[in-house]
Amino acid sequence: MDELVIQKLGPLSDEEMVLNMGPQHPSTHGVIRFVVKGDGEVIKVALPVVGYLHRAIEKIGEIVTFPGFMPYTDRADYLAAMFANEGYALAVEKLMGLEAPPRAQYCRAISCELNRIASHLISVGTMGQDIGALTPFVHALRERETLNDLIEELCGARLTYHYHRIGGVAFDVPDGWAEKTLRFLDRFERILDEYDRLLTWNEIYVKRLADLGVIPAEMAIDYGLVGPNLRASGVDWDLRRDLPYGCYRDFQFQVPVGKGWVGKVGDCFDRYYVRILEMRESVKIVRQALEKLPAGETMHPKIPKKVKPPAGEAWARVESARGEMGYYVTADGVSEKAQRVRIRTGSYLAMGVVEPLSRGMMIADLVALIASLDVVAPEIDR
Amino acid sequence: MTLSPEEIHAKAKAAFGEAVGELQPPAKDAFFTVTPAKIREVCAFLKEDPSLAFDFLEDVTATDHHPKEPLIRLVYHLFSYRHRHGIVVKAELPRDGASLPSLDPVWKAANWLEREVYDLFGVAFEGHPDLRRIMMPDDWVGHPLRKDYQEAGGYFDITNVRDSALVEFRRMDEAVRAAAEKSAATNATPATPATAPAAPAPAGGAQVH
Amino acid sequence: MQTAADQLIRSLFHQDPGSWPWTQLVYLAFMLAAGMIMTTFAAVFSGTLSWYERRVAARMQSRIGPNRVGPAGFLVWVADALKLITKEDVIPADADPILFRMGPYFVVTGLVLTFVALPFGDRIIAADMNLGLFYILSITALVVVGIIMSAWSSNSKWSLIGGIRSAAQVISYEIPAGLAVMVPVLLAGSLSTQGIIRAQGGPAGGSFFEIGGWPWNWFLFENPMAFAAFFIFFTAALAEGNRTPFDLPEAESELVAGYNTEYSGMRFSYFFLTEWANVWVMSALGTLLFLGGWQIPGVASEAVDHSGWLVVASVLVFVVKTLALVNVVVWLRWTLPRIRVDQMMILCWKYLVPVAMGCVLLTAGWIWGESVVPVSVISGFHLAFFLVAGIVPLVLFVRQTFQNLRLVGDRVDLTNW
Amino acid sequence: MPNDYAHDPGAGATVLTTQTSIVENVLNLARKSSVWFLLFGLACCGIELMQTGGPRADLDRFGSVPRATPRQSDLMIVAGTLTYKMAIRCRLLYQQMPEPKYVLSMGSCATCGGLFQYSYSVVKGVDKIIPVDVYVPGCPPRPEALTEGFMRIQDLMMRERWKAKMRPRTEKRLGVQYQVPETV
Repeated sequence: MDELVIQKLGPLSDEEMVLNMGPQHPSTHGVIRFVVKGDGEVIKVALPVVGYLHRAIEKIGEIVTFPGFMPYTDRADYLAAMFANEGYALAVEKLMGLEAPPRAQYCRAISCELNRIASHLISVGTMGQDIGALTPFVHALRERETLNDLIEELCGARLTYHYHRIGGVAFDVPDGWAEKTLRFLDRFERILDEYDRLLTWNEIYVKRLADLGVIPAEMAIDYGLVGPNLRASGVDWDLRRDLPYGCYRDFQFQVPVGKGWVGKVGDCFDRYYVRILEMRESVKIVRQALEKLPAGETMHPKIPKKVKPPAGEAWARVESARGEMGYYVTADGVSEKAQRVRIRTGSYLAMGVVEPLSRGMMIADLVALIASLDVVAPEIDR
Repeated sequence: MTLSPEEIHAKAKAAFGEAVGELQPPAKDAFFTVTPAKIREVCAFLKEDPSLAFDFLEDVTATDHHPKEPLIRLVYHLFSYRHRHGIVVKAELPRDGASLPSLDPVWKAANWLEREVYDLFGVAFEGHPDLRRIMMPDDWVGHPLRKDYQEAGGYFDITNVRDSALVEFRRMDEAVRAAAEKSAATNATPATPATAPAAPAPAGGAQVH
Repeated sequence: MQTAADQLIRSLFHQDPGSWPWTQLVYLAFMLAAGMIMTTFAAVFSGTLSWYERRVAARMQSRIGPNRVGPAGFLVWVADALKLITKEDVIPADADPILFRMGPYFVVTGLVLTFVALPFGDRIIAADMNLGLFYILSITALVVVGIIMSAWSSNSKWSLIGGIRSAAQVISYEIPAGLAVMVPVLLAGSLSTQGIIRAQGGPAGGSFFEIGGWPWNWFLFENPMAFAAFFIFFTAALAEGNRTPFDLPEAESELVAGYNTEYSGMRFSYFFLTEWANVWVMSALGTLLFLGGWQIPGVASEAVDHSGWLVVASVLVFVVKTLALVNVVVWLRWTLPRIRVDQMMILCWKYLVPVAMGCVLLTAGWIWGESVVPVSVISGFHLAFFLVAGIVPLVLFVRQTFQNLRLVGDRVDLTNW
Repeated sequence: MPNDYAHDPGAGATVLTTQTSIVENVLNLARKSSVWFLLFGLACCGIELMQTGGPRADLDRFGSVPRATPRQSDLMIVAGTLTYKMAIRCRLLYQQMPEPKYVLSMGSCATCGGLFQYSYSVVKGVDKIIPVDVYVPGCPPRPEALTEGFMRIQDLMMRERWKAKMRPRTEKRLGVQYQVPETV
């Protein structure tokens, strides 16, 4: 069953060997496979083979009703399920020509930014783990437990939230939740400082990541990279600031852009550090949102029980933790089911850069590159 | 400078004439259709023209319109970081033998996006450097996102039918009993109370509640 | 050990060991007993360390760690060992069965043999050879042979890469380790492990604060070159023991499990035994070479020779110092990331080897200088160097620790340990 | 490739008993106190599996550590959706584990296909591929639920006769010889 991949690798010389990395490998972040042609430890080319977690989410979108598809979007990106929820909700709302009430939009922003922190924590933690530092990852898990508690109190789930609904959010912010969140954020900022001391500026860590897997800005755009991966390459672009959706135009925040802190712009360290900085910005946004949280309803009053949008198609994007997540939803105006649901994800195209970047790397570098791209298997395969 | 869809369409229409169809609908997410054979030229123009400068291929996907019309529509979502405008380009293909030029030479992002469309819709892309299945195994039959896709009974020896839990557990019980009898027969030792299987064996696994 | 056997023959059988025909048999019995003791010690220590490491790692990661079997989970390593022994021993179909089976034995043999020349206290040593250090450095190479054997015979590419990495790493780092070891050897004028420890006992007949194993008598604070040599030796020992940041041969996130990927059951437990017992070997070597060995502060080594209780105390001193180093090794493992294979080589050949070479040459010069400079100048320098290299870093370290704790808003919590 | 693992009774077939001798008790205690599990996070459940190893649930308390290679694992926690493309690998990994081995199916997807019953590419339950000892429902199960399932595995171990458990490998027991697929 591997003939086509082997064919693509080309002929092997005497020194070269084919190394199969994955789909069950400790550092491939789920079930992703790389077929590596290498000369000893030096990689000639690494071909990503994906699809081991293809769960046909897009096909299911045509089988279930519009609100019924929402739980599946959770599973499309389990680390940043809030964004997946929001993107789909925005797309269907666009089809129906309505907007969520202001309080719901604030709830969405708060939950999304908390989710961004949780997602980035896994990203930077696994980055450390793949480089060999095992402790920061568990520290990240510890902070995530608190975050999970907060989100659980908000929506009742730890991982697959199903919090955003078409036309609003499922539940209002509970009493006393804001104070708890603020207390967590106070502590979390100090933890981020500790992260910097423990991992970021560690000499070995910097040496491992500096000037590794450099993606120039043109290449990043050409390969369709989005989100932190794009910003780390020096492209100053963030949907939340440049094409704001929801209530994001109410907030003041910086967009961290890769500066080549320890090497060239767009190397693995930049991608890592941009995420650390983004967590700080998310903390700021949550603070502002909790402060400005308007009164009112959390659900649009005109959402019918049977959602049946008029015929048409809508394309909605959100700035997910892994970059722009686009939803393309078409309806025929007759049925309660979508004609086509398409999820455009950041991880899928991020896998495309592995092949050109892997040439000349070492095996340990490939592991670092994958970790720095922050790919998640279901977001690739859906 | 941000251009409206009408202006973008007008520029494309001026450059390619008949190959570019009408803009429809004029409101949200406006799109225009392009003759499939011309798609690469049109897209290259959209990318190269300095006033358009669509440097970001956001998405390539397809929609199957099987029962109503024998068409597969390819949908290209384009965006320009420089001018901050977007447009949707579509190409209509027949369902049988659908094929059109690949956009890989224009945007590298098209490589993987087109592979997915090839895998799930069976649209061939001419000039694509690496047209292999990407989601499904290489030996998979059919293109699952087509509307008339019929699921096979499984994959090799793995059936895709799951009976109700009751039936499944009964079958497991039988297997447990058969295995116990088999081992009792092969061991040929008289079954003492200690070696006999505990009477209600927990059916190969305990369910956690 | 031979002297102890001779004594036994004289006192128990009233025979002259030189002419008694059964002497060799008694020697053999002693050797067997010593071998048993050393193997058992290695096994028990590595098991205990595996428990200790898991507990420490858990505390560092805000977890609890094993706490179900025995007091504070202490017996978890016994459970691990029992389970691994009773597990199926898989030999992959494509593996070379003979080499695959033999590899772990080579590894364990190479490890246990090093204990022959390692002291545990005054007179507590299997064989006090006059080439003890040389013997230790050469016998550890057997471990590499075993690792390459098992890596190659597994017929798995991950194993192979792990084995090759291990070979490259251990052979490279033998050189800075050997050069760094030469510094205390030069200072002591002896290759015997006990001789090096005895040389760190201060001037004979000095006052209470001059004799014995006070820190200012250690070779670590003898001169700047020895100070540098200690860190070179420690780094190289980490690399030879495959510990983080040099755990490339079994880098879990890169090579699945490195050279032991295909091993299961008991054979796999040999590798783990070796890994953890190796930590003892490297720490004990560091202790005896640079940290004064078993020397008791304020007690001359001649006094220890003639008192049973002081021997026990010397064992305690040695074990405490070694465990302190073991602790550092464990602590590094759970803090530092892993370096890349080319960086590892660059570190060795571009930095450690030249610096270690310079240390050896300068030490030779230092020894010559000691013979021409007045003693008061030497001892004054000693004191100053001890303050600069010993006390100041310690104070800075403690201050930084508490500052870090304060910045996170945390406090030292020793409950639930 | 024959699929004889489907409906294989697994560990529970002939060895479960309520009477165990002292020696067996000691050995079982050792086995249950040192369950090393294979890192086999497939999907969403993999994150909860990580969290279970994390500070709050901490599977390490039971002496259980993750291993990256199947050769050194006792327990395979199938955490997440198993697709047809992955199923062959899953079976291969199971075959590579040494006896005695256990399988814990974590989450609805691994148990029966779960939410992805409609999906054309998902195996409807990992017990179609390999024998499963304990099923943990949930989508995904909380760390507490996984810990509970893990303790059920420990219960299973305590009730086994060691001698009967030291059986030939599954392939021999079922009388079939598997061809290991050619992998690169």
